[in-house]
Amino acid sequence: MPVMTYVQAVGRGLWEEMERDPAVLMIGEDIGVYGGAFKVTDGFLAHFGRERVIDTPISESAIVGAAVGMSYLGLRPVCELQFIDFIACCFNQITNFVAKSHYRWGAPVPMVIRGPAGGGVHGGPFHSQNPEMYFVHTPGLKVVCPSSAYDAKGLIKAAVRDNNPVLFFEHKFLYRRVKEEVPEDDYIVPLGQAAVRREGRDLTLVTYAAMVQVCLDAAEQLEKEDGLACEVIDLRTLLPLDKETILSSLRKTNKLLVVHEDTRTGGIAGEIAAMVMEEAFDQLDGPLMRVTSLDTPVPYSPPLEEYFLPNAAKVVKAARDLARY
Amino acid sequence: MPVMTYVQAVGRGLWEEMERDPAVLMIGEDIGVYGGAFKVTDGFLAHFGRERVIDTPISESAIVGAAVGMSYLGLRPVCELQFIDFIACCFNQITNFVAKSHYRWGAPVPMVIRGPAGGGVHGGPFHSQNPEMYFVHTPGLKVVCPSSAYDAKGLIKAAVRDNNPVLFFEHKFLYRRVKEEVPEDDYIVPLGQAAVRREGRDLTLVTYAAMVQVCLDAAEQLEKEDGLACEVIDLRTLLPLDKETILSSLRKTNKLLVVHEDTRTGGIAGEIAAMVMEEAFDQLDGPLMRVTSLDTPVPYSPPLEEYFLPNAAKVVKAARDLARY
Amino acid sequence: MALSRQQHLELYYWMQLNRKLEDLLTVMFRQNKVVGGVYSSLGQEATSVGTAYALEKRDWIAPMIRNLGAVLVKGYRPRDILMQYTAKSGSPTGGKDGTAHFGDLHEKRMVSPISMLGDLIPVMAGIGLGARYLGRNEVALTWIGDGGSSTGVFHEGLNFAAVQRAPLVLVLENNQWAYSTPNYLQARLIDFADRAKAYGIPGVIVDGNDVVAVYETTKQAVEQCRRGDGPVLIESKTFRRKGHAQHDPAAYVPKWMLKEWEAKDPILRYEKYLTAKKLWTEKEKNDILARIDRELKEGQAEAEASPLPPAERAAEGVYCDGCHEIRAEWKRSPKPVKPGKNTAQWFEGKSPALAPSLGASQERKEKAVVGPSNPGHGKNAKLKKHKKQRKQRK
Amino acid sequence: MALSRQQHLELYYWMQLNRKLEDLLTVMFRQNKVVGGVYSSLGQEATSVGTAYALEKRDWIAPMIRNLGAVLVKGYRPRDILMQYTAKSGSPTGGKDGTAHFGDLHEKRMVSPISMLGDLIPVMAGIGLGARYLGRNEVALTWIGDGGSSTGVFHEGLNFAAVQRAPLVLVLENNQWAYSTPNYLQARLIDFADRAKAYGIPGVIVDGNDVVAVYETTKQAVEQCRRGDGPVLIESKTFRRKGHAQHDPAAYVPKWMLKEWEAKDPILRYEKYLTAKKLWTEKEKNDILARIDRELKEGQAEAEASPLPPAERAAEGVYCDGCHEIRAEWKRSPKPVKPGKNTAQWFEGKSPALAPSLGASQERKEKAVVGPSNPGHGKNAKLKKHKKQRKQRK
Ligand SMILES: Cc1ncc(C[n+]2csc(CCOP(=O)(O)OP(=O)(O)O)c2C)c(N)n1
Ligand SMILES: Cc1ncc(C[n+]2csc(CCOP(=O)(O)OP(=O)(O)O)c2C)c(N)n1
Ligand SMILES: [Mg+2]
Ligand SMILES: [Mg+2]
Repeated sequence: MPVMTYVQAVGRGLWEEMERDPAVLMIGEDIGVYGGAFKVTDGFLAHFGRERVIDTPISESAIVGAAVGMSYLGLRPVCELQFIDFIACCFNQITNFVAKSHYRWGAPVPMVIRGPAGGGVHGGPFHSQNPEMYFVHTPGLKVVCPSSAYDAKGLIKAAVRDNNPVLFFEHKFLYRRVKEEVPEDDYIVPLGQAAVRREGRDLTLVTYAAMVQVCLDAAEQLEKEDGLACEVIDLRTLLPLDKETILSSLRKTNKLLVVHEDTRTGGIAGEIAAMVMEEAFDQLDGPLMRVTSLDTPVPYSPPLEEYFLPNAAKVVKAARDLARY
Repeated sequence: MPVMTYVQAVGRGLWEEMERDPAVLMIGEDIGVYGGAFKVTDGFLAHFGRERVIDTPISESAIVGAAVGMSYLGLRPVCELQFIDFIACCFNQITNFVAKSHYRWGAPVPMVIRGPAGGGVHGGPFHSQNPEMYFVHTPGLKVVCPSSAYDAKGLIKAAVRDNNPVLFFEHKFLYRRVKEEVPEDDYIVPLGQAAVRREGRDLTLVTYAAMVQVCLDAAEQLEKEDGLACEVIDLRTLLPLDKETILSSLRKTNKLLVVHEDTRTGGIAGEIAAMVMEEAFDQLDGPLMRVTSLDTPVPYSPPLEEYFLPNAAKVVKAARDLARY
Repeated sequence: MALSRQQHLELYYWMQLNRKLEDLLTVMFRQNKVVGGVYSSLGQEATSVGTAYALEKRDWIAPMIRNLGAVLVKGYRPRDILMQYTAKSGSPTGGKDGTAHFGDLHEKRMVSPISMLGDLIPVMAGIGLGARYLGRNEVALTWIGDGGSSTGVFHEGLNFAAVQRAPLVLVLENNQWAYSTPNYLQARLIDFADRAKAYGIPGVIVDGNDVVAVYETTKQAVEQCRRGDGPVLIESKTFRRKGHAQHDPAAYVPKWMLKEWEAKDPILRYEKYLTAKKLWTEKEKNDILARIDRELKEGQAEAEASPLPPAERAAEGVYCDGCHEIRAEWKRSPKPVKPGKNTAQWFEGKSPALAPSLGASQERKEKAVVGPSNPGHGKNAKLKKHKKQRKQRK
Repeated sequence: MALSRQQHLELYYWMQLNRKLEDLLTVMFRQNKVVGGVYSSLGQEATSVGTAYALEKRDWIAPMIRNLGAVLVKGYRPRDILMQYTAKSGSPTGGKDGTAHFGDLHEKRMVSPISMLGDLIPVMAGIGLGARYLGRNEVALTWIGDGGSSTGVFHEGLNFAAVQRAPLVLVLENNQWAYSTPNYLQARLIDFADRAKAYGIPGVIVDGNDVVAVYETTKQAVEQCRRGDGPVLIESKTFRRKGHAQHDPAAYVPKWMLKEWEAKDPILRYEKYLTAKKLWTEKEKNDILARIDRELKEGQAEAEASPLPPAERAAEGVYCDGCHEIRAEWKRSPKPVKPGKNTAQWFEGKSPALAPSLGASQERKEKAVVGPSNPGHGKNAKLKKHKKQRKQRK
């Protein structure tokens, strides 16, 4: 099995889908000759040609709009946003045109919008954002946030094949830091299924994307230093949310700590809090707690960004509080 | 005291602020000669002149952008969006330029963005939305949702005077349906303070905007039919959230039901759920429950929209379940 | 290209059907049968009908709210529109959405608009590009208002379409008003066709109240697209003779202006023309009117007989879960097309392979640099164009 | 308007300071002292410096990432920029943001950009309008790339500025590339100045490597704004001689193209000019270079001496809670200005009071309607303009 980085795995998944299905197209800024700002589509233009690898002007609303039109013909366009922060520039097309199309008039929009999200690389306020909740709160979309190279390939392939619009947020901190064996097979990781990354009976850490490793590190430390056995759930897909995996872990550990890199107020932890109260209030032996980024823009300077982001130490501290509860 | 509709109260508040402070300006589509789609600025052009009542092209990003520029000079522009749904068209300016300005480089943006939100008037998917959570999840903004004519006037005046960008969502269902005595005085209702609309000891209904009346109706019915005394909290400001009012009610009733017209997943109920668990888990004698709109776009046809929206019957049913818990 | 007698009668039929359908909607609105507002295209029928009539069945449209005429030409029946406006279960959207917000990807090839103005432009460019990739020579046509032309997405969509030479006809329906906003508060332009100059594409002006002119101008634009020469912007000069919607008395429109445009009524003008040219008989006219009358009655009966949708439908259809089979319809072998070259190759010594031909601008003389230049490095130097530079190197 | 000897030397100083500051940043980048990327304006210094130099102290700028030259001219010192790039506590943003993302509303009158291209355009239009309302005759100037001119907000901002005749100078810095995207994939235009035609405003072209031409062209544009005649778009033709940022080797740029533009280096050209015109002495040149050297050394020392910001600063400053006193600075009595008229009045019988004067387009001959017209209602009719129509009614 070849060893691949997370970013290579995304590219590999897209390449395979393009080989498999001529209906799959790529559209975005600098994705052709240059192969994309992070080289996800490197070599695609030479191999697949300019009709399938469309370099666009700096026009995010045109990228998404044109992809909608193509998808209406049964094509499966994949839009690259150079940094996911620029998704704000096509917010209207996504939330009003794309998300509501099938509900309103039965026109499916099989397309993917993908790009590099997340912080930890000193990208500052406009190259580090985590916009997932804007879209989790928009009925009609699916939202995917892979944490491993294996998942990155399997999930992007599932996203391309899905008959609904999928937002695929790649974490740029993981792009080259995650490196692992990835099968060459044509496999998919189904959307809407969380994964248990570590089993434990004392408390459950629910997380996704770059925070998965942070939680695994924290769990390791908690095991060693406190003898606490933490279960770690990687959500993988935020919408639709895999409630069952969360609830069955809760039934075992009776305590949930949600960790997300997204800012605190209105983050996914709140949605999970409401969901577990509705579904399993009597299973809670303590409050759902959360470790998140601060409610600020993402600051630029390294000490500020570190202070802003969650890390293993913050997770350990919160987990200890929760365990003691 | 003159009797005013909710929409007149907004207009009156704006008028008074313009009279009081020459730094206050209006900018938006059709706000001049026409007085705005809902006549909020009727008569403003003739009285204040075209430099202070700026009719724009159909360019939401230009409206917000130009307002930012004006606010940088110490002016206090108020942007009207013809329907709040069009806020998606200036989402980038709001979330990236406006919200982050003060944090990034210390430039305050004293401006208001206002417009008609909400459903119940058969406006369909693009004239009925409740976009508040997109902005509650964006650090740097304030988000206001008045439910009464008194508050509409007092809150818009507070919003204009605030040194931060305030999103002011007027509920169009209430525009002409709410009619009440409104003082002619120069009063404000401070941002960030919830109001207890009805006292009760058995359970607390937390809500805002058009759902306040729905909750009051439900509370009335619950009192009569079940002898249940519900406390009704009107949040008024969603960001910053008045945690103290919610928590002190919880300490009394020990049960919370959150009712919002916004769609369910990612709505404010989740945030409140996480907050109360963190702050007062041991005060909960039952799960926080929620009554919300469905997770769909807002449908057009009246029976569909009724099914989609919360109403008193749905609140009564949920409250009974919660009371029994 | 000249229209046959039969075609003239069809154009007349569609324009009258358009108008009388809206008259009926207005009546039903007053009877409180309509959900939401009614948007009138009184005086603009020639633009909707003439443009749509220039298309073939394989071509695509996406209507704006005042393009019911085009929706009819594309094959929808009054019943469909009446049910949309009355939010009935049998409407094309089953009551999920109203007004002109509906469409059909298979039979009619019509894309539903959304309320946000301008968003359709890149979408229709995408349809054109997608069809081209599938080997299908299909043209996409949509409309935008004088007001809608101020939106950012108008710019992004048309610029992208121009660069990609997408087969897109954009009809800029200049009816002088955007809600209460007159043109001179919308743009510092007399001719909105000038918007095209920012994209290096043709911007043509047509008398929007002259259905034959509209038809023929659109036909030419469609042919340019069919040839692969890329998008065309057509400015249709016309006038909105009612308020923005039923609720708006349009007090802001000067009386003389209204009167002037009443005199240019496209249907009356066309009637006079057909009569003067002896293209119809009185009987044919009456037959058309009688047919419209009958069709509207039938349509109304059908619409009124349809129940409101069942409430639970509100919860259905957010996702497409196996309810549609999604398959692209190829008109050529779906093999990878010729690989692109890299940028350096495109430039090297030859005309860039992907560079769009520059149309009108190519023919212009090289322009002098505006503003003074300092001597020593080329006083009043002409700015050299790439092409010239390449020549010199050889 | 001719530049004095002193001014020539200043222009030279700023261009060299711009270049050598970026050289230093590149060195520090290689030493891993920079946080994030370094964006070079090599070859574009004449545009940044020449445009900013045409402004007065009271005027406003908002730089793009390649406009460090303008930032310097506006009064920031190398230390400020070095600290921004090294994310130090003493930087103008205290480490909250980096690169050219900073500004000052009071002393320097510079607005911080954000990364999203185009967003500054309506903001700067708003500054211009706001200043006008306050009775202050101040001009706002900002830059946009060939790439950034494809954004929707470019269109919305410039169209709005044109309608309102905002005192806005927009410099479209056409450096031929947007990241890896060549111009012909960005727009179907040879001259990006043509974008101006969509807004009825002047679009002038200047040789962007000729600092004197840039200065004088901008000066004229600023004067047009100062007179109240509304925005000007200046296309500055230049070239990006490095990759998009340090990480990008720009392999996609053809060698010959790079060579051609190296030969047009704006600083070398200007040196030759100054020498040929005897505008300086060798000693003056050396003094300038020595001064720059000294200033950069001082700046670097200061920047390196500054600590990184304290971590807790991350939590501060989301809201302005009494930390700023917000007060508009009036240069006239802040009384309500003359009330507007309603639309009907504007139209009635006279030239619309609010209608912008139409500049160039007003002078054009009335255009024939394109496309054939059917007889009976005016064969080949000219489309009448409002003005003409009004005349007839009298
Ligand atoms: C992006 C956006 N902003 C605002 C509106 C509200 N709105 C609906 S129609 C309209 C006027 C449209 O004028 P125009 O484009 O000229 O079309 P017309 O109504 O004249 O046919 C406005 C402002 C909208 N639909 N979309
Ligand atoms: C709205 C938006 N989309 C994408 C980007 C990513 N991006 C940053 S710079 C750049 C290229 C800009 O090219 P141009 O405007 O020509 O300026 P130049 O770099 O040539 O100075 C791109 C695509 C962005 N900053 N903003
Ligand atoms: Mg119009
Ligand atoms: Mg460029």
